[in-house]
Amino acid sequence: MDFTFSEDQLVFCDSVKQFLQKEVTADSLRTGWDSQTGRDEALWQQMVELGLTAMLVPEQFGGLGMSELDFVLLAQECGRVALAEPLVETALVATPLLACQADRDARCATLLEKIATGERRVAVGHAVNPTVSDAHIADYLILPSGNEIHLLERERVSLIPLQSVDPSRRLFKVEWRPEEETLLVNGARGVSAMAATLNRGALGAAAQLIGLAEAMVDMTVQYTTDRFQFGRAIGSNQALKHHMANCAVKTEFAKPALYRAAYTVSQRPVHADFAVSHAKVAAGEAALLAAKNGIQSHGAMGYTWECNLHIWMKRAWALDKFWGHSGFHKNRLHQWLMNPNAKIGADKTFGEQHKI
Amino acid sequence: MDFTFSEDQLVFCDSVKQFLQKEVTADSLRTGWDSQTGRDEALWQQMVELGLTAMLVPEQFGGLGMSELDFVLLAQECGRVALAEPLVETALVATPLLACQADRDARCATLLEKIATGERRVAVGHAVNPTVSDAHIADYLILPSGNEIHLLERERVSLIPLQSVDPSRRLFKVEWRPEEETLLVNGARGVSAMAATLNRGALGAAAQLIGLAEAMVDMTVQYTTDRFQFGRAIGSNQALKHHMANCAVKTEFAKPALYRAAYTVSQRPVHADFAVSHAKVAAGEAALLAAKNGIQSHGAMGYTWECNLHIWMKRAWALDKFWGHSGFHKNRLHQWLMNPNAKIGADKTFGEQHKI
Amino acid sequence: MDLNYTPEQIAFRHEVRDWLQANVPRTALKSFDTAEGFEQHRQWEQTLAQGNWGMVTWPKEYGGRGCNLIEWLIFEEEYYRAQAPLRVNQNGIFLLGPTLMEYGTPEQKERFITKMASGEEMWAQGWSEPGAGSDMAAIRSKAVREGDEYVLNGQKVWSTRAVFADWVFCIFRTDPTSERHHGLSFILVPLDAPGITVRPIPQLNGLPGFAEIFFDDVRVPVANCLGGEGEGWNIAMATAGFERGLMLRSPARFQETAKRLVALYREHANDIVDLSVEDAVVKSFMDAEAYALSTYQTASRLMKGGKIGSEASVNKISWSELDQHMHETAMRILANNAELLPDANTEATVGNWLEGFLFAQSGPIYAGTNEIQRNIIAERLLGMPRK
Amino acid sequence: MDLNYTPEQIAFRHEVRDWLQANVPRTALKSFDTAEGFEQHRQWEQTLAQGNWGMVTWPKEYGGRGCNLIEWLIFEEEYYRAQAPLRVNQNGIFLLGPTLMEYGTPEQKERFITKMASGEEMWAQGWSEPGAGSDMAAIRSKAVREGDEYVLNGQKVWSTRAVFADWVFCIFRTDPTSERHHGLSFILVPLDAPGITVRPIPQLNGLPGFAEIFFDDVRVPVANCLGGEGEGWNIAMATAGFERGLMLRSPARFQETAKRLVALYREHANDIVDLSVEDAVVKSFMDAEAYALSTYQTASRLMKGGKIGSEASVNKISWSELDQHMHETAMRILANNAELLPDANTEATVGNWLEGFLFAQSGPIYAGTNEIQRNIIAERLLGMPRK
Repeated sequence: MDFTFSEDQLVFCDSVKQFLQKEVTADSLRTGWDSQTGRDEALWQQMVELGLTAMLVPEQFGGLGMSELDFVLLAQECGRVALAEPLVETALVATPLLACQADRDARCATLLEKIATGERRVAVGHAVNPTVSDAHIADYLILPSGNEIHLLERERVSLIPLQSVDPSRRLFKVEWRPEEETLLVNGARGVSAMAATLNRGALGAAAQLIGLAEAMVDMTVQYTTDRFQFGRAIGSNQALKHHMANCAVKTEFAKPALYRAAYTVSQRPVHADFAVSHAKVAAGEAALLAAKNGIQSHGAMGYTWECNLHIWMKRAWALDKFWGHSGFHKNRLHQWLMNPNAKIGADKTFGEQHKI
Repeated sequence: MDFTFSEDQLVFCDSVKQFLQKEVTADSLRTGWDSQTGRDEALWQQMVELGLTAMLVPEQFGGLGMSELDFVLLAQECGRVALAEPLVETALVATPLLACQADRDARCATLLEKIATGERRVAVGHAVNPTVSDAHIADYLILPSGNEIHLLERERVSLIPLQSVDPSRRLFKVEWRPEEETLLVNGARGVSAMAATLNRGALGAAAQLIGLAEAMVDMTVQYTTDRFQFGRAIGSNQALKHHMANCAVKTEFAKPALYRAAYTVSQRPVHADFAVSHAKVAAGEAALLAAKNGIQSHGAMGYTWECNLHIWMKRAWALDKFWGHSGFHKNRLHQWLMNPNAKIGADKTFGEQHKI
Repeated sequence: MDLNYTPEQIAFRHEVRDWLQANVPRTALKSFDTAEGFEQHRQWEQTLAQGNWGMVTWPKEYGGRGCNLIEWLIFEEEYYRAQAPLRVNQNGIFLLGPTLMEYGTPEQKERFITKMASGEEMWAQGWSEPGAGSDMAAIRSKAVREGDEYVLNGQKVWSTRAVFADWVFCIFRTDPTSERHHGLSFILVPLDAPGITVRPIPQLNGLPGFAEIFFDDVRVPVANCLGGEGEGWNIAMATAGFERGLMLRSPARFQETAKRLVALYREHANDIVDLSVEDAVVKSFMDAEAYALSTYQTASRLMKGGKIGSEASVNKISWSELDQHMHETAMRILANNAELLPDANTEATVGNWLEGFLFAQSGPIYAGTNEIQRNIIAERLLGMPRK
Repeated sequence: MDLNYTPEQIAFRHEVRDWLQANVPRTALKSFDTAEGFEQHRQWEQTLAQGNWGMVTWPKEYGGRGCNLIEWLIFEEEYYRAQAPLRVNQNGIFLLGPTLMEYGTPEQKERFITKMASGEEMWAQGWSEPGAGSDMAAIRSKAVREGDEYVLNGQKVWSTRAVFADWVFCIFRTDPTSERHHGLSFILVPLDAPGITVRPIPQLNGLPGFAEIFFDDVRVPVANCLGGEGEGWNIAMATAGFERGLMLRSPARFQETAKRLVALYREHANDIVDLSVEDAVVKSFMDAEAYALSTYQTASRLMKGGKIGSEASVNKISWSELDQHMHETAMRILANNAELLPDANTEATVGNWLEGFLFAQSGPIYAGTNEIQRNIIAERLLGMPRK
């Protein structure tokens, strides 16, 4: 029993953090809003060179063969900088799905290799999401249809853009037809792949939500320290201190839930529903509270387009609802708690009993 | 349209308030805890002399022929002093039920006359309450059985005392058998009398809860003003100010809901469900918050038996659940809102549409 | 207490309803934070004025109907029920108008109230300055008297409607040696005066709901000073009193939102898995009702000669947190469609809920943050120690 | 990261479970705030000590087992799972014990730790004074040195367990000229010493969970001073660190409450009309899990050489508000039976929920109010400005 990350994991996360903090700024995000794709090709290539797209690609396909647990801290850092590029969706959500089918389907093997080298990008649809994000820059789309999962070149689908409140997000309704040649997996395997994809999607969103929450708290603490009113820093008011302390409490207790979810997804994926739903709900609450208390503590400034806070707030509002909103995940927890066979209690925190 | 109390109502309330503040103190309440009945015969007689038990007795039976609206402010004052005597149950809950049947049933007429003069007391049972309060000092009990309401001398029932967290409350499980000669009303009239009784019970509890809430805020403001720590009054801390301000907001918005409920019960009783449930929920929330923020602001002192705060807290905890707990009343509101014929909207605040 | 409307009140309600039914534009106007929408709303103000419905509580001489507060509430109920356009000139008609009537000279009343009422002149509000948001007394913008004119220099910020409005009312420091709330004056300034630069400030939704205004040797006649030189603080407090008071946050607005929320909830009732949404909807409805009831109570009291006290702060907290709560609840019901903009290319459009959600974020902040309102309640209503 | 227990840890869990199964009293003990219950609990402490289960993290020489923190967590999980009695000597074993081991002289360790461990001597805590609750540095009780003795005068309040305990640890001002946190000393006092008066303070449930202690020329040997004269503040801070830290608020306690709450909810599922209760139950369970996970994380970190930081304040807020929330939820489920005392003459007894609800009221207050904890988080963890 050891609930800590390894030195290697922490050091790697730190280097990625430094990279992201340097390359992804509020200014660079704003630049993206006005560009055609909203995405930065050069930045993507830098991430590829750091090995980020290869992390969860199995070694036999030229990847690093790492796990969701290895990636979760990085996903948190993606949230911290409000990264617009679909790194989490590609590396954490799509890649393991392809890897699962790679020994049965040559298309997956090829695609995995090219994801690792940055030559191909994949977008993922799922029944819980009404839209597919970043479909416009994907070479391939993974799309569900009943119990089937299909893999299609982007040319085979038609994309209807939808505008999100978050100008960094690029969302699409996808019109397409399943065909025999596009089928990737079906039946029970399809169902289970879809369930695992949902869990990874929710895990990735939860990790980003915590990064977003921490970033909003940091920028609010900074603002309220610098801003003077009635002759003193507004952050010296107890009401604002308590707003921020409440955010910190939420975030601090969402993090271990997130890390348990990442561990469970990587080690016992079929028992991960409970842990993932817990993490997604807790992370969403932490991020929504940080947004609410953040704008409140900023005062009128927080309500403006020029203050950077809204970039993070809007991402938080969106990701809280993506890959299963709070109600969806609380309902999964509730179903499980109502099951008379659910093993709960002080001695049951770790183990295989967390199956919904 | 005039949403104010009359000068007469306010003046009478004020005189009763002064009487209660003088006669009912934390010390007198504590004395009651150790007495056999927990009730003060002399105090009851004083209230009788002030006409309080006669208020809702029709004039033809020697009463003042007043309405629930006339009584609601007094019920609030009973809460403010945490009165232990069953004045609200007698005057507001039992009396109108008897008055309704008085032209058909001579027992009621006699009883009403003796309630007005203080010679008889009545306790009321209802399906929403698991116990009957103050049955031990009642001469008669009004008890429900299916669609029937019965009126019994106390000698005909057997009382099993139950202890409440609030040492002022005297609760009893009643064992009894309905008989033909004890029947007061049945059928549709019984159902409607029972429904009206529930609304009056909830109204009386709501009024007391608001009085309790205001009293707890007052004593907490006083305590935090007098108590110094780190060289200044603890009430100068913004966190404690906001605790109290939150209580004030809740109470201020529960009051108009209470008064609307009292008006509706007295003027359009068959349409009062919605208004009463709103008042009960809002008053309960105000009182629970005042208890929670009150003890928190008192610190360790608030947790002691010798600090008077707990007298009010415990009454609030009990009355919040009596005559229909919050969930019960919210459910009534919900049922009504889900009714596609429910008339809601800005122009519907007043009127006969509030029928559940 | 009598919670029945009089026959006259009922007749008045029908008159309002009929007029609105005949006159409210069939298609929603564009946002008044766009140039096109602003002119549409100005047009609507003129339509209202032509029917004498611009400001029903005003005296007849200013185009009003001399309505009492209950009638005003009835008017507002019908107005929101009819989904009539928002009031673009609210700074004028709700804030400055009543202030002018109380403190203006006869000339000022004639010059300003009529054009405000007719919809000809739109007003912006200019109180805050950089470094003086909640702390309104920290004002540094100066007005120096030269003959019959003031020469204005300085900067205002968070000026609502200033991007498209015609006039702005501001506070300037007329006594350069003064401090805090002394030596201030309340001055009316045409926004097309030479030396004025207006820099739009886009808000969360990208539209410029407010602006910065820079004053560079702007000259206005001393006759534009309202309430006497050096009286600025008192006049501003009176105006802010109106702002926080009854008029601006009509309960009808929140009741109609609650009604739409109930409808949204009923519509989605079968696919809502998060059962606590029920509680949030019931709470929304109760709180909107309570706010309406409280307003009727206050209106009744005022009509009997009472005064507005610290209800203002209680109200501010109540409506702003109610509005936020209702929109958060709507977002939860709309779930993963909630993030989509209303003009999105889809049938799953979320109507105006997202726009309302963004706007609701400002409620607990503007017109005195809710933290400050809670301080006021604790100190003034409850009497807790200041320090 | 490895979230599997080792075979040794699993074996340890079984050993604990077996011993508890064989030894936990079959009928619940009376409250340790009664004389009879106190002695029952003392007995239980002696039973624990005889099995070497009194304090598993202590070194073997003091009757412990030298367990690491993960093993401690496993022990606690089994302890609460077995519904074993509360620890009446918690002031001793969780607070004073570790402090003695770190700061005590060899003689002090020998004299005090063994009898504490054996259940022979029960400890009360005596820090607060009237006028010095949250502000612990405002202490006025004095210890004047006369030869080999201190003469103690003054008054302590909120002394938990002091009514029935044998000893109390206190802070006294040994330097009469000192102010605030200077010149204080940490002194151990037998509660049967001449000159001591203990006045019980009944709490919400009517039982004397704490007391006032009056010192009137009480004499104790200077050898009873822990950590050196004038070092009282540092020692007290170290002890308070333990208090707010891991040991006292075992996550297992809250997980078992959450489990009972889920059972209560399932049992009443058919008669619950307030659907937001579902949300409250799910939240309770999640929060109890999160607290456990967070503790495992901290324990893992400490075992790799980390230090406890401001987690202490975050934890304090978390467990106390969780406990309050769980009991409020139980009260809502029990509805109008919630007010009935557990010994009430009825089958509709509410078990221990009401008692737990009353106790939960103290959580956000004691060991530093949650307001103070939030200040600490804001200032120390987040770095917000103090003034």
